[in-house]
Order: sequence, then structure tokens, then C-alpha cells
Amino acid sequence: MSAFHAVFARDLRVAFRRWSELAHPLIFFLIVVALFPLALSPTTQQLREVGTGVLWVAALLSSLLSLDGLFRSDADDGSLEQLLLSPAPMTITVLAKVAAHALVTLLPLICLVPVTAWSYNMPSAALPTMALALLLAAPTLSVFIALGAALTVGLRRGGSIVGLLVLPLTGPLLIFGTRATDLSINGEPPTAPLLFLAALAVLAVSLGPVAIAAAVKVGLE
Amino acid sequence: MTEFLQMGGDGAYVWSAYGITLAVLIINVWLVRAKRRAALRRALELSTQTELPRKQPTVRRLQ
Amino acid sequence: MKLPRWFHQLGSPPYVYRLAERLSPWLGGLGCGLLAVGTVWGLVIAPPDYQQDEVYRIIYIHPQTAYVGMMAYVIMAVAAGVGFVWRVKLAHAAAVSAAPIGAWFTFCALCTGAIWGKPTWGTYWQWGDPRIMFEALLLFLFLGYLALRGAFDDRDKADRVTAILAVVGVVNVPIVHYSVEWWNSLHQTSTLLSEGGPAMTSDMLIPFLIMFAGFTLAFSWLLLRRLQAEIIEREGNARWIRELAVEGAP
Amino acid sequence: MTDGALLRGRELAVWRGEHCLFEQLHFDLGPEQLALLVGPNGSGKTTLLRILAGLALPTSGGVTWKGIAVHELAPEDRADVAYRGHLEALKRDLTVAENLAFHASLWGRKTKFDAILAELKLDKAAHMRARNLSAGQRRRVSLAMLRLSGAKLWLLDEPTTNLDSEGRALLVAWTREHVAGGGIAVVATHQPDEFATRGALMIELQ
Repeated sequence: MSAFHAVFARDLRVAFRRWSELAHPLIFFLIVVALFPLALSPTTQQLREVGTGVLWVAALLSSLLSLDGLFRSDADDGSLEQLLLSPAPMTITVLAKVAAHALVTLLPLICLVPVTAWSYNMPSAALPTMALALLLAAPTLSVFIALGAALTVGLRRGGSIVGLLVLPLTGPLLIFGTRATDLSINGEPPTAPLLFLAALAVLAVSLGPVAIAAAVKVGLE
Repeated sequence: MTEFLQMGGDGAYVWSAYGITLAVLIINVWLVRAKRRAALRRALELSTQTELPRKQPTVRRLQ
Repeated sequence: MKLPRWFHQLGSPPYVYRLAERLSPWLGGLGCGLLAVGTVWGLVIAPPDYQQDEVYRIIYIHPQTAYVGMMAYVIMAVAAGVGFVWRVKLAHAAAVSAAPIGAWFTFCALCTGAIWGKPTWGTYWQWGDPRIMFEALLLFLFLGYLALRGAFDDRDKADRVTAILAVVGVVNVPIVHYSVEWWNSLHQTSTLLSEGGPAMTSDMLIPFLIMFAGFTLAFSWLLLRRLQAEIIEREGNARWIRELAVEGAP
Repeated sequence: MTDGALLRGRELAVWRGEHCLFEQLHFDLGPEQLALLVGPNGSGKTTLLRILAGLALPTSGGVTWKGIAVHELAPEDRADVAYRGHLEALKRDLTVAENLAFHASLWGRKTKFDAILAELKLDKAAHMRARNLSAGQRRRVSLAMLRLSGAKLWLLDEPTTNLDSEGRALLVAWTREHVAGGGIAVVATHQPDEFATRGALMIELQ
């Protein structure tokens, strides 16, 4: 497990040494959230209705911005090769990188969503559930993004097609996430969709790193 | 005959659906043929190329 | 793990090429025959549906093409998985061959589904229908696979990387399918094929099944032909390919 | 063929499309043996070295380390093999000390690296960000990592690039000491005579 701590700590340190880059997904998220009232009529009723979907899709898209930091920067300076060749099992190393990515990128987003949801004057009762749903969706999303980054690590300009690879897989996340939020808005208990999200998270965290490690190994061949 | 083609007003939908399906089948058949021809041509080109130089590295011990 | 002999035979390109050469005329001929019979039977002989009147006749092609699309995805993923784990080059060739056919059939299923939607709900694109939604996501998965494959220039690396995407995709397909199904049950929109499907009398059912068989055989013919072309491409400098090319097979 | 061979190469061949880099390559390397990999640019030296490290796959043939295929080595067995390629694997935003500490913990080595840094004349640069180092200094940190890993098999891809004469001398000394101490080293280089010793294996690619 020391390898997990080592990689996790290193990735966090590298991320915070370039903390300004961490803000990019957050700013992108705020811009997208601000654009929708321009596109739709700013009437409170419409915003409330469409708010859940907009926030979830915006969070999904803005998390895609952070994928270059995951593998490409390591591949460029040769440390990804050394991670592959180190005595630490690659699956653990990948798990550490995904955890660091989730902490650094998705957690700030999750903290931002309730604030923006409030600005869409969605009922404050729904905010904790929405945050919980996002928290449960974060591991799965992080694994998908890491998989997209790993699959394209071998390409010079791979970033553009990651969205194409990853977004079709995020369908279930969107369905259960928005459903949980809508249920809590109507005051009903959102346990069912939250449990689905939790199940997806367990599946992603257990199977994902194996596929990601294989993708990285092949990508660097 | 025209009554059959009309199909109670839905004819346009049914025939266009069958038309698209037929088109997809034909496109796929044509794509396969084109891919096969290109592959064969490529193989032909390769066969005319002269044999590539043998590249066995020499391994020897320094005295 | 000792693999059975036929598995090794399936791994050798010349054997599979000749097997495909022997099988495809049968598959092609039988497939076309069944499709012709099924179409004539479905359009002419089968009685109109009491609810949807004539437009239900699209039921003889929409579910079939959707089924072929899904089958192609599963074949692609299984072949890619086998190719990745046991390094069987031919399995990668099969995966590559299945992908474009699957994409085309899923696209066709989407079109016929949309056309079927027009008279039934008055709109071409019914977001509510879980089948249409699932086929759309499946098409995106295919396009993602083809895009990733196109991005690599080295064939061997392209094979192994897209194999991982295919396997991950096929694990997610049932999840996407049931979550879209579950999502639909919340919004109570109607579907083309409600669970039981439109009440089909026997003489409606027979052409329905004939078309399934016909499309499956047509798909197999396309797959084998495309696999042959892929084998020629991959084994370019093999001797038996050169003789084949010199013979000038059409 | 020494029976104690640990690293075996059998019928190794690499094809890039229709172009063949090398084929029919056999070799055996046992403890206390040095192999020098020479050949013009583009002859496949780096490719071969990456195959030996298990990073890449040959078109045909195989490489085994202690009988196991190198690309399927269990994580613990990978501790035997250290590969230093053209890239130094340094995170530009971390200091030299942080980079080395990370490498050490990844390889489960508790040894202090101050002595190694001193030997490489890097002790003053220990707290500089890797981005501010010169190419030669970065290469020296890469050598520090090599020394730190304590691996039995060294795979070095043109390790003397960017090194000044003093650095090269140090590297040659380390390599000879490593081989003499029962280790194995495969060095891809354009100046084989620097490393050449009696009994070294010379692999010449065309």
C-alpha cells in the first residue's frame, strides 16, 4: 500500500504545484451554468425545471477538461514508463492516480454544484441529495475519464476523441443522478437511484483500474 | 396496384423504411467488395517487390 | 490452459479464409432467399395490424436490424477480448470486421425506428422510447470504437487498444440498456414494441422470424467477406496470399 | 551458452509494417556480464531495449528473465530490472529530493540518497525544481534513480548523452562495479569502447 500513498501524495503535490490549472474545469462549469439562462428564458419556473439536467451535464463536460493531467503529462516526461516498470502493481498505481484526480477535480465541482443549484433557485432541500449523488457518481466518472485518457495516451493529439469514447458510457450516471435530484426536489426519498449510483461506483472502482492499467501498458508500447 | 402502394396512407413510411434498409445492405456489400479489391491490389504490389534484405544482427564476444 | 485443437485451427488465417470461401455462397444465397420471402410475406400476405394498420409492417425490419447491431457489438467485443488475451491476430481481424457492419445496422435500426415513430407519435424523434435511446447510445459506442481505431496508424497497437474499449463497452451495454429501460418506466412514454410486442397472429409471426433468420445470415455473409478482406490486408506478405493475388481472384 | 543465463533472447524479430528492423536475434546473459548494443540511428537499438524491459512486444520471438517472459513479470520480479531511457522520468514541478524520495518509496528502498547525490555533485541542487536543472544535471538525477533502484539488470539507452566527461567516467565506473558485483547490464551506446571490457557481448544491429 505504500505505493498507493506514494503515487497519491505525488499526484496531489504535482497538482497543487500547478493549482491554477485546477481552476479551469471549475470556471468552465460556471460559464456553462451561466450560459443556460441566456439560452433559455430566465424565468424561475423554467430554470427550476431544467436546472437538474443542466447542472449534471455541465459537471460531466467540465470534468472532461482535466484528463490531460492524468496520464499524458506523465507519459511526456517518462515517469509513466517508470510506473509501469516499478515493482508496484500497476492497478494500485492507477487507483491512486484516479483517486487523486477525483479529489482534485471532481470534489471542487461537487462543492460548486449546490451553490449554482441555489442560483437556479432549486429548493434547498434538494441540495444535500444532489451533492450526495454527485459524490457517488464521482468515482465512476473518474474511472471513465481515466480510461479515456489511458486509451489515448499513445496518441499525440488524443484529447479530442476522449469525450466521444467516454460520454456514451456516462448515460446511466446521468439517468440515476438527475433522477435522485428530481425525487428529492419533490420531497420523495431518493434512495433507489442513489443505491444504483453506489453500485456503479463499486463496479467501476473494482474493474476499471484493471482495464486502465492494460490500456496504459498497451498505449506505451 | 396503387392501393397496395398506398398502404392505407402509410405507404410513404413503410417504403422509405424498407428503402433505407435495402440501401444499407447494398452499401455494405459494395464496401466489402471495395475493401477486398483494395487488399488484393495491395497484396499484388507486395508480391512484385523484391525480397527484403536479411537483417540478422551479429552477436560476438570481445576478446 | 490447453485450448482445443479447433481453436488453434480457427487461429490460422489460411484455414479460416478457405472456410469462409466455402461457407459464404451458402450464407449469401440462403440469406437473400429468406429476406426476399420474408419481405414479400410481410408486405403482401400478412394482414394489417388492427391498431397500427399498415405502418406496423416496419416491424419486419426494425427489430431485426437492431438485433444484428447488438449481435455485431457482442461479437466484436468477444473477438477483441480473445485477441487481446490469447494474442490471436485473427480474432482482432474479426473484431475489426464486425464493427462497421454493426454500426451500419444500428444506424439503419435508428432510421427505421424514427420513421416508424412518425405516424405512431407524430414526431420523428421520440426521446422517450428506450429502444431508440439505447440504439443511439450503441451507435455512439460503435462510432467511438471506429474513431479510436482510426486514430492509430500502427495496426497492432490499434487492435489492442480498441480491444480494451470494446470489452469495457460490452460490460456497459447491459447497464446502459437497463438504466434506459428503467428511466423510460418513469416517464411512461409508449414504446414501439411494448414488452409483449404488438399482438402478433401466427401469420404475422412467421415472416417476423424469417426476417430474423434472413438478416442473421446476411450479417454472417458480410462478416465473413469482410474478414477475408481483412486477412488479405493483414497477411500481405504471406506466400499463399501472393498466389491468391496473382490468380487475380475477383 | 552459460547455463546460469538469466536474460535469454530467442528468435527476436521486429517488423514495422513491411520494413524489418532486425530478425533472428539470439543471446544469453548471465551474472557479471555486460552487453553493448551498437548500430546506426534507426537500427532498432531503443526498440530492442524497450523489448528487453518488457515495455514493447517483438513481432516474433521472446525475451525471458529467469525463465519468465519479461512483459509478464510479476510486480515483485520487476524489482530486478531497471530501465533508463531517453526520458529522465522527472516531474518538472517537484524538487530533486522529492523526485528521488518518490522513486525510492515506489521501489521500496529506504536507503538515504544523500550519499548518491554527493557522488553525483548534485547535493547543492537537491532542493531545486527539476525544471530549473540543466540537461546534464537531469541525466545525473536519472542515474541517481538507477543507483537507488538496486536492480540486478540495468538496461541503459545511451546513458552518456548530455553528461560531461567526469559524469561519463562516473557512469562507466558504476556500470563496471555493478557488473563485477554480479549484476547484468545492457547498454545501447554510440561509443562502445568507453564501456568495452574483456568478455563483453557485442550486439551489432544493421
